[in-house]
Amino acid sequence: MADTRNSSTAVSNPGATSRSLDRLRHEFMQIWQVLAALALIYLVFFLLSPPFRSLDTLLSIFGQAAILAVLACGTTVVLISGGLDLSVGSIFAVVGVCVGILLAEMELPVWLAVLGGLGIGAALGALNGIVQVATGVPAFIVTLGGLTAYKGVAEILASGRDLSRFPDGFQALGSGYVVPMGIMFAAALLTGLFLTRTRLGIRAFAIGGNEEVARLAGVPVKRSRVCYYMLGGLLAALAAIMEVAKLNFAMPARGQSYELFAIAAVVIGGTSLFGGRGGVGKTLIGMLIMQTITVGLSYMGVGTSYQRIAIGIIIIAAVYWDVWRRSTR
Amino acid sequence: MADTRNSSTAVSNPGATSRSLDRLRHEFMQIWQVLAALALIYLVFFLLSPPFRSLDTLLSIFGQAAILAVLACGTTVVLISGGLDLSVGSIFAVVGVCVGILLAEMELPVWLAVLGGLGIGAALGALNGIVQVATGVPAFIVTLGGLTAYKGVAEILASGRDLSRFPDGFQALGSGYVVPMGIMFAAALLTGLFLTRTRLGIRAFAIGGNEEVARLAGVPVKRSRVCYYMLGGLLAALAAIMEVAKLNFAMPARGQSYELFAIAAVVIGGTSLFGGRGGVGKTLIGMLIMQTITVGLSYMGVGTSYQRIAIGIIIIAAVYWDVWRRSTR
Amino acid sequence: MTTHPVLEARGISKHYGGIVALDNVDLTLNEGEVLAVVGDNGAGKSTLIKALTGAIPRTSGTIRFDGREAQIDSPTDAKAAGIETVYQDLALVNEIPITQNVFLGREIVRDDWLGRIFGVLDFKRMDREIRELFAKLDIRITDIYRDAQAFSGGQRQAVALSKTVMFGKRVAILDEPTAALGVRESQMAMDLVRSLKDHGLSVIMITHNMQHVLNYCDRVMVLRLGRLTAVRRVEEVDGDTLVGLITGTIDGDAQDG
Amino acid sequence: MTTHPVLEARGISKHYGGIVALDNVDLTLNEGEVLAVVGDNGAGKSTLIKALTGAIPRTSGTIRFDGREAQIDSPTDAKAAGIETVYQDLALVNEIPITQNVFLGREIVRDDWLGRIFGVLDFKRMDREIRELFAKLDIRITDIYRDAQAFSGGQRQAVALSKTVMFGKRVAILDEPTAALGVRESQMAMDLVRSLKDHGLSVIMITHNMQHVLNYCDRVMVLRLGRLTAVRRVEEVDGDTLVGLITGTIDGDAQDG
Amino acid sequence: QDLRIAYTGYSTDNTFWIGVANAAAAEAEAQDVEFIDMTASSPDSAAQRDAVDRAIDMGVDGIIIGSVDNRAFDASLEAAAAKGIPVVAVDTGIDHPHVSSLVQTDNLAAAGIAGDYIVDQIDGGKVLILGGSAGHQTGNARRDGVLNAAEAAGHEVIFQICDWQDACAFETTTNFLQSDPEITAIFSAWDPGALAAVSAAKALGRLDDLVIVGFDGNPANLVAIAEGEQSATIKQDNTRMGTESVRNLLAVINGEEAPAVVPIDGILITADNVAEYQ
Ligand SMILES: Nc1ncnc2c1ncn2[C@@H]1O[C@H](COP(=O)(O)OP(=O)(O)OP(=O)(O)O)[C@@H](O)[C@H]1O
Ligand SMILES: Nc1ncnc2c1ncn2[C@@H]1O[C@H](COP(=O)(O)OP(=O)(O)OP(=O)(O)O)[C@@H](O)[C@H]1O
Ligand SMILES: [Mg+2]
Ligand SMILES: [Mg+2]
Repeated sequence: MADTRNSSTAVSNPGATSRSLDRLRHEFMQIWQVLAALALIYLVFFLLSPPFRSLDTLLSIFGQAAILAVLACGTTVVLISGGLDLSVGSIFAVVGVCVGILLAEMELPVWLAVLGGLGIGAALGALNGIVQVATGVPAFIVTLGGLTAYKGVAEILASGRDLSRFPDGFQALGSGYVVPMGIMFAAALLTGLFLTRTRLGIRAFAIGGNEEVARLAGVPVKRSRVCYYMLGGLLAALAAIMEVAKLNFAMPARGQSYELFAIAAVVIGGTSLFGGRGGVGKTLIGMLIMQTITVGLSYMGVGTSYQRIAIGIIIIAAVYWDVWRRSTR
Repeated sequence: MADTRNSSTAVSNPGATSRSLDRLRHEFMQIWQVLAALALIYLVFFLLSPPFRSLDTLLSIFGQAAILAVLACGTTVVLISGGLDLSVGSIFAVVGVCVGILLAEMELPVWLAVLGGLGIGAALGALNGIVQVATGVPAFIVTLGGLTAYKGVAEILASGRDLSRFPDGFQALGSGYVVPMGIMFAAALLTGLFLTRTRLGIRAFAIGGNEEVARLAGVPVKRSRVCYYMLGGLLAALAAIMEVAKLNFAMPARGQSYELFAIAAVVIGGTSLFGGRGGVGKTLIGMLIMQTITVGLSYMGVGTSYQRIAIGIIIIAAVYWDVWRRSTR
Repeated sequence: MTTHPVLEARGISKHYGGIVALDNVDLTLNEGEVLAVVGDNGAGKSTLIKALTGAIPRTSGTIRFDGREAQIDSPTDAKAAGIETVYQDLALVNEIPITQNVFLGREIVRDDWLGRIFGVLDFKRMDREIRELFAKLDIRITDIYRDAQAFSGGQRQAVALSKTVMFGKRVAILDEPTAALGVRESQMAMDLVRSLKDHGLSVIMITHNMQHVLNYCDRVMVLRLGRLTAVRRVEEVDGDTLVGLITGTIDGDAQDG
Repeated sequence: MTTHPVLEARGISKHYGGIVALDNVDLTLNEGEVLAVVGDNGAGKSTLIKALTGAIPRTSGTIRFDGREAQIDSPTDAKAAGIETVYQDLALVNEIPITQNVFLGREIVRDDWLGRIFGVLDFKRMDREIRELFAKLDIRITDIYRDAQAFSGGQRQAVALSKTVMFGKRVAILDEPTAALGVRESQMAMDLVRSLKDHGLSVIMITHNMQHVLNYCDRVMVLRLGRLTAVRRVEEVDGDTLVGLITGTIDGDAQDG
Repeated sequence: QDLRIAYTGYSTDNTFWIGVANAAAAEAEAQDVEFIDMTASSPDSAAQRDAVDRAIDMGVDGIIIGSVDNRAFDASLEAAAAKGIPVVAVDTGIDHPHVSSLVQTDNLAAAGIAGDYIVDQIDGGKVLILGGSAGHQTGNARRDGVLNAAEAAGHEVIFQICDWQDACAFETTTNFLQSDPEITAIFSAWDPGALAAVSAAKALGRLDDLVIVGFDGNPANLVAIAEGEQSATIKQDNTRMGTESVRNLLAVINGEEAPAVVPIDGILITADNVAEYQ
């Protein structure tokens, strides 16, 4: 859905309509192989496991992927812009606890609590970006510090509090398949449009490709970078809100290692770890691949430990496939 | 103790003796500032907290830093060579469980179990390296896969086993301050000599600096890289053995996030995340800084959540200091 | 050609810590001229133009534009003043299409609420303008949606130079536009430089190629170890003199102020 | 100067997927000569020497060295045969000292058990050899323990070229040794190239500078779009002819086999 | 008298153990001794071992250990003995002569109560156990308590490692409820996991035909039990654990007699008796 790379078969007839069509076609070309892999994996489990064949299962794959997929949309933007945010798992934890406090303790209306949570996530994300651009410390370090520090903040905030039993209106955000799926698709669509159709969005590719060139071309690199991290924090917050709504209670121990799963989904989808290339459509598919495998294996009674081994191998294999594909054409 | 960068005040008189002296002096110049930071931090706690003033405390800082410091020595080598190993925490877990099995279940003699553990660690590290050089998949992805998959392996191996109560001779490897400190210094010294005095070692800097130049110069880059990962795995295994000996039981949930702490120590010490520069002496000091802060804060009754926040900030501040220092001279 | 100065820089210095990369350099660019900047590696040529265009902060020095004091502290300031620069090795982002490279930093947003509030882009208009530009400059690139890295060195340089025509209202600054280009590509690039003049631009060009200085430029300034050592009209010098000035075997006591 | 060939390559091709970067190129390097390779950007010059030295796998082609079939499949094979190469932009590692750069890939280990078993290095000997080498070649670098990036482009190129004297027993291959060098540094570098001959080496040199071809080389081969289009003795050509051959306005039907 | 005692519990991210620590701190304050809480934020036996060593170095007057894993302390306890620092244990016993008193909660026995309750409530079907981290002592004991009871009664048991992660509990519950209609009971080794299982079952509309049992007796779970969503939980009296352990330690420090073992039995809380504990 969102990818600005164009394949090498170039258009010869200029003009706007053909451009849009062409663009769409190229985007689809980029995506179809990952999509085919997803379909293949789904088919394998479909054949192997009878209970897997229900519509409910299919829906629940989407539903379960939704939270991490929303988080991973933010990760996609940050990675495209050449950044890295290891702290989104901890932002997730802080926002979860904060929303819990806003709802259960301060008894704010749902919409206000949600807005508050999103604001906190965006602020923490922006803080990561601000520290980076202000100090010049690499993203890995800043967000490793954030990973540690924000976790401490979540624990302190949650300590001694019982944060559960939220209003029904809030729970709806995470319940069932429909709403989480809806949020997931909406988040991916908006992020995709942001990345491909807006000024700030397409600049992410330029900054991720070559920050210095972008700066010299007059792009406000620092300010833009802060925005991408802010968007990453915002989407992490949205994911946290969905999870708190789904579980109906908040705890500081949430979100651990989510940043790694999100990065895994992003790269399985084919976005570059090194910036300048990628799109959220692919990320969505990457997350669905991981989720299909997890759900499929547990339907077949494969234990968590074996699932871990499978996921580890899939991550490497997916990227290898991408590397191999690029090298042979 | 181990750093091949030379300061910019160059020698004018050639000759071997002066070179060695010069080299030592430059290495010390590189290290003294980090050392000063360590001393300062120690002094602050020394003044603030009376119980902190004992020799036992000082020794226990070393003793507690030892395990992670040994692990971080391996991380230093891998980072200098331009690699990254996110999976050392999981290697740590696998080795811990395996050594437990070798000792408690197979009842092998201690030396054989230790050798077995080291061998398994080296093999898993080498596997990370081999997969990378054979597939061309980036280190982040390969070792993220390893992180997940090895964790599963550790769980499967440990499942249903009670791995505890090891022979006294084995426990000695992790008990008290003397032996762990000894192992730490020995590991750092040997790693330092490896990096500064051997062919394979100094090539790590070249490969980390510019892999393609090194390859074209005739350095067997792939083979060397596998060796560095192997060394990283070996030192992770040594650390795991020390921890199993200290705790006197083995379980698969050990070692989680240790890779991040090790990376933090390495960069606090001043080794570059991007390869080509660094040394184990600095890493040792980096680890001691982290440990002094942890111990000092808990002596002052600061809870772990607040410690996390402090450590997070210290990580960023340390690297910022390094960035700032470089930019102003 | 008039001698009315477009850009005047006075006393430009740049220190990196203890290193003096640029020491009190004056520069005058006259309306409609092509000014060459030559000098050894590390003489400070790139540093000079970066300091001029606000790409790096100056340690000292003032800049006058069109006779008035100008505050040029960032690439954006320079662009706003009508100064367009092609930096050495930093002209294009490999990973993004030619279209986006040309408009990078100056994307055109739609002329409606979507554009004003969300910065939604007007791709149609940008594509049209690029095609017109390429047609005008006789640059034969049709597949403008391909990533920049798919193009040859010559094509890339042509695209970079075309930006100066599109956006440089007054001044184009070029840092080694022909370095690493082959004979034919160099030719193409220098022809483009010449045509910049026809489009009403004054040009500053850094080069190591004395032939290009002699054939395409009006005046030449020589930097040595961060200082300005000589300024000459091209008619007054030959290649050997220039090389002498550059290497320091000939003393050149001209100041450009 | 004899005409006994040191290095003969026949039918060298290199395909990248569908792209034919090099198409059936022959090359003959005679003992003691300096052979120039010229051509447009992307003509395949760098690809040719990389294929020759085993830096990239050849799609097809054979290589004879000293009249015998040679198996050169990696940079190490080439070095073992006495062929030393300075690749374009890939000569030195910035992060490590000059000493280690010179001996990179061929570090000298101590002549005792420490050296044999653990690969412990003989720094003393390496330092001494470098100082002797620099003295012999009149390279004025005393602070050989500084990182490579602390040196100027000219100094770096001199260090890279010195490696060919130290290790190149028979053949030195240089890819654009003066690109991005200033006038004086170019001069220094080309003097070094000339002195390679005095040290008994045969040289292949890629360049875009026709002056250097005419002044320093014995023969010149012209590549165009991955094919060999002409081989000439330098006495037989002038600059304009070469440019014509490179751009294709002059047909050159010579094959070098 | 100016006494300082150190306490290291299971973790600070666990509601149950926060209760133990708070009760212990309150008792210490009441007795006018300084209370140093050295608990690590997440269950980590190496960090806990370090904390104990640190307390010994600090020369505190006594140490309370609520161990993450009781096998980790042999060497530390030797050191404590040598320095004459008394040590008492809470929750899990530590097999060492220097540990003079234990306020014990037997996880295996308590989980056995949960197992018996589950067996009692269902007539057939499978039991899904959501476990902690692999190889974790506490988690394993709780698993085994239920597992033994259920298997003895002829039920098939499915065990899944969840690393104490609530989201994992939710997902695992969802997946197993959908793929295996025979599941009739779910036991989570930690109460938040049970809440997650409740949410998951509710989402699938399966809450009514499931027996969901947790462990700890967290306030949120008590509400869930009162509302009939969660079937039961096992509460161990954490307030008493904290108070008694401090009392025992002070007794030992003062050279008085302290009981070797204070057993604190697991209490089964169901809808019937939940009101007493809220
Ligand atoms: N970021 C920097 N930090 C320190 N010194 C610098 C930096 N950038 C440039 N220099 C120094 O400033 C001096 C001038 O460099 P500059 O790039 O302007 O030279 P140049 O004339 O453009 O050379 P070339 O012909 O190689 O492009 C050099 O000595 C260089 O080492
Ligand atoms: N790794 C690669 N993959 C695909 N194509 C390549 C690769 N390397 C080179 N090429 C192509 O091979 C052709 C020859 O490139 P080469 O670098 O040999 O040119 P060159 O003559 O050295 O040019 P220059 O003068 O710019 O150095 C070019 O068309 C280039 O795009
Ligand atoms: Mg320059
Ligand atoms: Mg080339």
